[in-house]
Amino acid sequence: MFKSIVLLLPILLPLIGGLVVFRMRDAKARRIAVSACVLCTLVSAVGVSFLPDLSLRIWDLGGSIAIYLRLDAMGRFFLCLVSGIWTLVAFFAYEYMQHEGREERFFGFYTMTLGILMGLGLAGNLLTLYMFYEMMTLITVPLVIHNGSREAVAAGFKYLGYSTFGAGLALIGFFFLNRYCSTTEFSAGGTLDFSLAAGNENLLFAVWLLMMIGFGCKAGMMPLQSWLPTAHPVAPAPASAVLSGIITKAGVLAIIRVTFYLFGADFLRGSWAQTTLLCLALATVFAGSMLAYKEKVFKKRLAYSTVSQVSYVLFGLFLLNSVGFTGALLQVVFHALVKNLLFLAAGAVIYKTGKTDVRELVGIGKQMPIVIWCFAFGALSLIGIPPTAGFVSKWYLAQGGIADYGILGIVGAAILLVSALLTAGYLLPVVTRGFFPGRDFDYANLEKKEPSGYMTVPLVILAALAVLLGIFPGGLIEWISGISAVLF
Amino acid sequence: MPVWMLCLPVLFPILAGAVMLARPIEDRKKRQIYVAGAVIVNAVLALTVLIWTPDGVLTLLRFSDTMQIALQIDGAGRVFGILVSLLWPLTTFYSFEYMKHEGRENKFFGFFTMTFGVIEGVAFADNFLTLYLFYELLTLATLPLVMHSMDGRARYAGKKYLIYSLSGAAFAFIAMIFLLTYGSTLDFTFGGVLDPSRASGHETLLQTVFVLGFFGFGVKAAIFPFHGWLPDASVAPTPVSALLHAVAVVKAGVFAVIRLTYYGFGCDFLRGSWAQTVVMTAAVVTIVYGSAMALRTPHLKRRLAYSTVSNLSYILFSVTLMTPAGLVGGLSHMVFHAVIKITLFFCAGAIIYKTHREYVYQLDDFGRAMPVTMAAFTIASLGLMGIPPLAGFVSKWGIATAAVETGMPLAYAGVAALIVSALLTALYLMAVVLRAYFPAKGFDPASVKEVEDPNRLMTVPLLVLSAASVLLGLCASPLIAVFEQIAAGLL
Amino acid sequence: MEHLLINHYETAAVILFGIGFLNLLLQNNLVKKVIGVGIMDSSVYLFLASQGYIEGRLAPILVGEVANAADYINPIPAGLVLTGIVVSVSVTAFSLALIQRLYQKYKTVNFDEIVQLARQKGDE
Amino acid sequence: MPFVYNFPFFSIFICMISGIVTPLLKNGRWAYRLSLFASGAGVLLSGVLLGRIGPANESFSFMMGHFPAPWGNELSVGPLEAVLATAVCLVMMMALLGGSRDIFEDVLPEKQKLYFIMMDEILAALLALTYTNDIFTAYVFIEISTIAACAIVMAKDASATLVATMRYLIMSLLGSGLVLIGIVLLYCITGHLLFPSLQQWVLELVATGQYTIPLTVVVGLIVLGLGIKSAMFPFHLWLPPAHGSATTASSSVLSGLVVKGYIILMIRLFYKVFTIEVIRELRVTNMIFLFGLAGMIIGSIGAMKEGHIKRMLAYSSVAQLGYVFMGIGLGTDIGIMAACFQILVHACTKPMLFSCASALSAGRHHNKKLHALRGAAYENKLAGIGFTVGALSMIGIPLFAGFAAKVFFASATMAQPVKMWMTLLTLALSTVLNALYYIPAVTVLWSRPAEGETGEKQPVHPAFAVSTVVFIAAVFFLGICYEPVVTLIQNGLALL
Repeated sequence: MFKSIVLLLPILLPLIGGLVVFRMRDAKARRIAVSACVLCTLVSAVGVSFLPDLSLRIWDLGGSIAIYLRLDAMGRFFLCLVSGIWTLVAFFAYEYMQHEGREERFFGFYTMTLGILMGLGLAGNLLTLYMFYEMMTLITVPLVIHNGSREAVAAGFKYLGYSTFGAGLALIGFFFLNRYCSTTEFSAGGTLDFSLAAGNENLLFAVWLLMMIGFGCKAGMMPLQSWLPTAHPVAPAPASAVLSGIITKAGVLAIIRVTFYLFGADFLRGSWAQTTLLCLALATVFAGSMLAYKEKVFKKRLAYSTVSQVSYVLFGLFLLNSVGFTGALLQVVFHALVKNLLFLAAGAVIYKTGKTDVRELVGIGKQMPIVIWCFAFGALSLIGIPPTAGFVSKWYLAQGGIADYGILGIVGAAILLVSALLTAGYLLPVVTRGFFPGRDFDYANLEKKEPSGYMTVPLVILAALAVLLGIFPGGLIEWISGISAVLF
Repeated sequence: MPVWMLCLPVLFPILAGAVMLARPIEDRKKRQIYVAGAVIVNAVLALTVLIWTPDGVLTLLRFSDTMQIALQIDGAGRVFGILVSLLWPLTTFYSFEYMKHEGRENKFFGFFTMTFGVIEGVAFADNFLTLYLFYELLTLATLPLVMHSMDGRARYAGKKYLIYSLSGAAFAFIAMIFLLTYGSTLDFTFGGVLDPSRASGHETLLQTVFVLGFFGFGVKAAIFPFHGWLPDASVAPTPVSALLHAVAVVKAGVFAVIRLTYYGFGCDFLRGSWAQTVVMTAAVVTIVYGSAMALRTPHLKRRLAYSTVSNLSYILFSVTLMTPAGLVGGLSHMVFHAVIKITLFFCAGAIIYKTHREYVYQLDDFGRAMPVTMAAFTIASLGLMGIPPLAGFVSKWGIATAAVETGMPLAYAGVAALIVSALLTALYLMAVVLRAYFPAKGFDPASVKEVEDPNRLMTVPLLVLSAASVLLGLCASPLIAVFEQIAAGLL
Repeated sequence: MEHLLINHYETAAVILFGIGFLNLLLQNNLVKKVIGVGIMDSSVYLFLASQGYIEGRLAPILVGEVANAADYINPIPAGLVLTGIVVSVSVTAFSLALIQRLYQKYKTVNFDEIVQLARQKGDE
Repeated sequence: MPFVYNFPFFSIFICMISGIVTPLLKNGRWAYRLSLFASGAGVLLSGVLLGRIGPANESFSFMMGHFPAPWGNELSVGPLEAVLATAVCLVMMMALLGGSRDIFEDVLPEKQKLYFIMMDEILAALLALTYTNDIFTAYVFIEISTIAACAIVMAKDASATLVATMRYLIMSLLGSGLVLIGIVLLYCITGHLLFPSLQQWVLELVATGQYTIPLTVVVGLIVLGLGIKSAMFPFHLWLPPAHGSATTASSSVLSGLVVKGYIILMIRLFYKVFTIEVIRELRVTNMIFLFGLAGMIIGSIGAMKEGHIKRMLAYSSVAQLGYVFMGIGLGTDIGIMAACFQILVHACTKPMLFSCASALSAGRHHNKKLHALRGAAYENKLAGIGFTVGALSMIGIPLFAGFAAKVFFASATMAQPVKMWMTLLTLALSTVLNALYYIPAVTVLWSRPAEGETGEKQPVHPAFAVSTVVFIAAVFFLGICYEPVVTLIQNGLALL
């Protein structure tokens, strides 16, 4: 028991650190503080995830509800992923945020958000999950409306509204689960009390559908996706990077928890709800890519791409088989890496050139080669061209689809393919025109605009990871199959 | 403890207030001492009576065998009584500071103190006649408070308040007469007083009457479509809006509805009837309507008033589930909402008192200007939105689980309504908070340069209350246990 | 028709009552109103008296020994008529006094005009 | 025959005599004292009588001059009559006390003696209407009270009062004319004037089915006549100007007592002559019921529109009388019991309201417009309190008399499904309406006046103080300890 206090460490560190950071006006000191916080969290998170399974009952709210932390395979996975990427982005932000102002506020919330995410990963029952989920919403709104412009505030409210509504739907499900589950503590394979559930299957399926749509809101799944293209572009680049790289994954985590740790895959498999959700996911995949393809504003395009890519994950999850699950988690990792990479690259471009429209980016590759090279790798990986990372995950997803679900699976695979093409269609032009501006581009007044190491290093690291994990996915796959083993 | 002690918390403040009206105290210091003394003494009295309850009924007046003015404390009454007795002193101190800029303090504190007694009377009432008596007196005693400023808007609001409350009371009166005729007694009896031999054959009639009575008492609980008076009444001085229109008066309405439903007609008689459907629908509608209107209202106090409308219907919805669990949910939200909403109103009051700003869009950067106030506001808002583990969540949890357990489709709809309203709540409260902490672009900080937190008399109650709203959430379980006993008819 | 002719007293009384009633209601001239009242009352007395009188009976005035009670007519209606007349006289007197006061004030006995004038003077 | 049985006759006789001897007195003051004495004696006698026959629950009929029926003229006395008589005398006395100051201001000195004669006659007439057992005597006293009532209205020699009196007079004459012809017809078809023998014959006629139409006509005429005289809707238009413009004591007596006298007579006729069953048969009650409901609403609405405080109170009387008629219209014992109770309640409340109202306006040189009375309550606290109590009682707040009445009305309707809803809803509505003009009036009275509108502080007039205190006590008594009164009324009705 006493040992399990350590679970609080990765949560409280950044929370307290964030509060401290609010008061730090001096840039240098702040950077040190933030780095300290984030790194410590990273260390503690990784450290924690080497511990055996632990659980910590923090507070009993009476009735059947309590605030309860638990460390399990899924949690470890999430902890490492989040804390790792968070650190990199933090470094990027140091430089980027200089031109946004009110930095102490940004970093304060940024750091605290990390703590909340840790808590999300460690949440041991639905109440705790819901609690951290709501907190995450509230605490990330400031990141969205950071620059305080009218549209930023509007976007912030849209984000708030959608997320709260999603959470609300999830809460409805919570009430029902509390009645039909033996317990709302997560346990692999589900806790549904079949004696109660018998006869109420359809009710429960409906509830599941609701919860999926609710949590799916954060993951940008239709029909609640439209906050994402509004909120991401207005936020500062680092914020939008983590928003679409990580926060969307928080939704995914919640979905996994509910689907595999409360309902249980076996109960849901083959239900009409599953079919509905698969269709929704696929629709989102396709629509997202289409919209991204038509979108001209750089960050908005990336946001749409997020909509599409995260729904790959959801598709994989809703397949409810281990292959799909593996593919989904791989996609989680890769998309987290790549999308951060892309957003940061976009951020770098905006930071240096102030160009936000894709059509203006002619010859950008000549000005900031490193950035655009990284961008190129990210793009390739996102499209899923072997040997980059994206390929592996998509491969699994397609397999999972075709394996169990005849027509639907094949259609799914097809759609994945199409959307991959579209992805190529909306990402590659940036690269190509960036490097090959064409004849009428005057090389005369071309000056290097390469950003400083604060920005480039994280980009490079991310790009490297994207590629390397594609080439050597073995370890990762093992880990994931370790997770999925207990679920199926 | 002798049973006659029961009448002290009721009569003492009424007398104290009356004395004050008859012999105004001009010196502010003396007045404050007098009022504080009276209120604290009475709070202590009330709490002693409520905790070491003397068993037995105290009959004050005996009209006839069936009709008496009698006091007794049972579980529900105890909850309400304690709630009021705790909140009243806080509000009193708050109003000492606040009323400085409203003037006519003798009148105000006179009626304010009287109302304390009347409310205790509502809580202690042993039968419907007594409840009705204090219910009417409540209207009369609070009317001057609503019309305090006596300008056009206040007069209008007062008149509206009067019309609504009295018509409500009139309907409640009808319900009472029917209970007198078809019931075995007027005394509150958990599970209802209807005499089956007399009632049989008149079910529809009695259910109609129940609906009448529900809406009659519901008027004070601001149930749609009889909620109109509450937002208008927010022209009253803030302590009034805070204590009376977020706690005392409106909760008295809710309390009366609980009495009517669980102690008058009885759930078993009503459960599953069309009457239940009607009242529950009304509650569900109100839940959503109130929040929606709150979102549309830029005037801070009116917004809070609408939010009260919505939240009161959480309670009513829970009550109309007519299950013990429902009663538990209702009671808990009654308590928690009281604490939270009074905090919010105090913040609004503090802002008005310091800056005379009444509209949400005037509050840019107040997070920095009035840190304590806005901190309290934020905590309370989170509580009201129902973020676990704060108080609001616990009660909402209770209500929703109760609703799910009934398995009625309408109850499910109610749950959905709760969620929608939670969303709207988040929007209309966060709108304030975000604006206060993240001023819009191009806002000049000079405009709030000399704005600052009010003095201790105001901030201390604020802090106490917001702390309470957190603690209540964390330590809810013993409270819930008590409510469960009440709902089981044990207390 | 038959009946009307047989009870011609009653018929007359009813007609008179109607006339009086209408006068009281419709006349604007206060004096005429009072006259209407008078007609109304006296019609009632006529009616009563006619009821009281029975063909071939003696007036109930006792001289010497009392004859068989059945030979006399019932004295009560006559008594009533007398009382009634007293009442109506007093009522008439009173009303006339009132009218006189009004006339002194407004120099007219037309009720509508009086009301108008009173309006102009305003209340109290 | 026990001596106490003479008391009803004595009480009437004393009033008469004092009326007759008043002209011999030196001045109005003495006349005032004499009338006080008369009414006081009335209270005493009827009180003793009540104490005797109330508990014993007996009733008797008293032969005037010991002539047996059908020649003699009788009084019939039971608990109900005793209660009413006591109340009447008490209220009369208090009204005189409460209004004394204004009487001596409003009425010309040389007319004051006459004024008090009229008061005595009214009291005599009311007592007679309460006690008499003979329908023609009833008529005579109706006329007496009519004349006297008109006289006390016009006693205050102002243009408004004269016009009002004329209206009042015309309506009353109309009414009494109808009553008279009704009585005469009744006599023609029955040949009797004493209630008991009338009842016997009426029942026989009904049983044999003869003269059904004439009987209906008779009932109709009498109800209509008495209705007109007691301001039953739609014949209420004469009341507000008359009661509103007369001097205080007159207004109190008129709306507190005189109108009630006719209603009491109506109730007694219903029971002792036509019997309530027959009345129900003839559907008359339904008409009265509807008129009553209408009156409750119309009266209140009229009062809401009134800016003149006394006329407002007069309109409210119309509404309150509506309650009474509604109760009678229910046509059940309990309904009529409620009506009688309401009569008492209103008789105790309205005079107080009138006297308090004029006491309040005294400080504002008798300007009775509401807006002129802002804060007047602070200049005469007792009057303010009295007015407030009266208002609350009229609205029907528990503990006050009005509430008890409301409860009785409401529970009286339970038996009849159709009338139940109409009654309950109208009750609810009229309660709200009452509140809507009384509460604002009270708030105006108690709200701090602006600079300049304050009047001079009023010394508390002892007579006024006494009457107000007694009235307040009565209101609370009827509101809280109403049970004995109600039992008396019920027994009385049973014995009629």
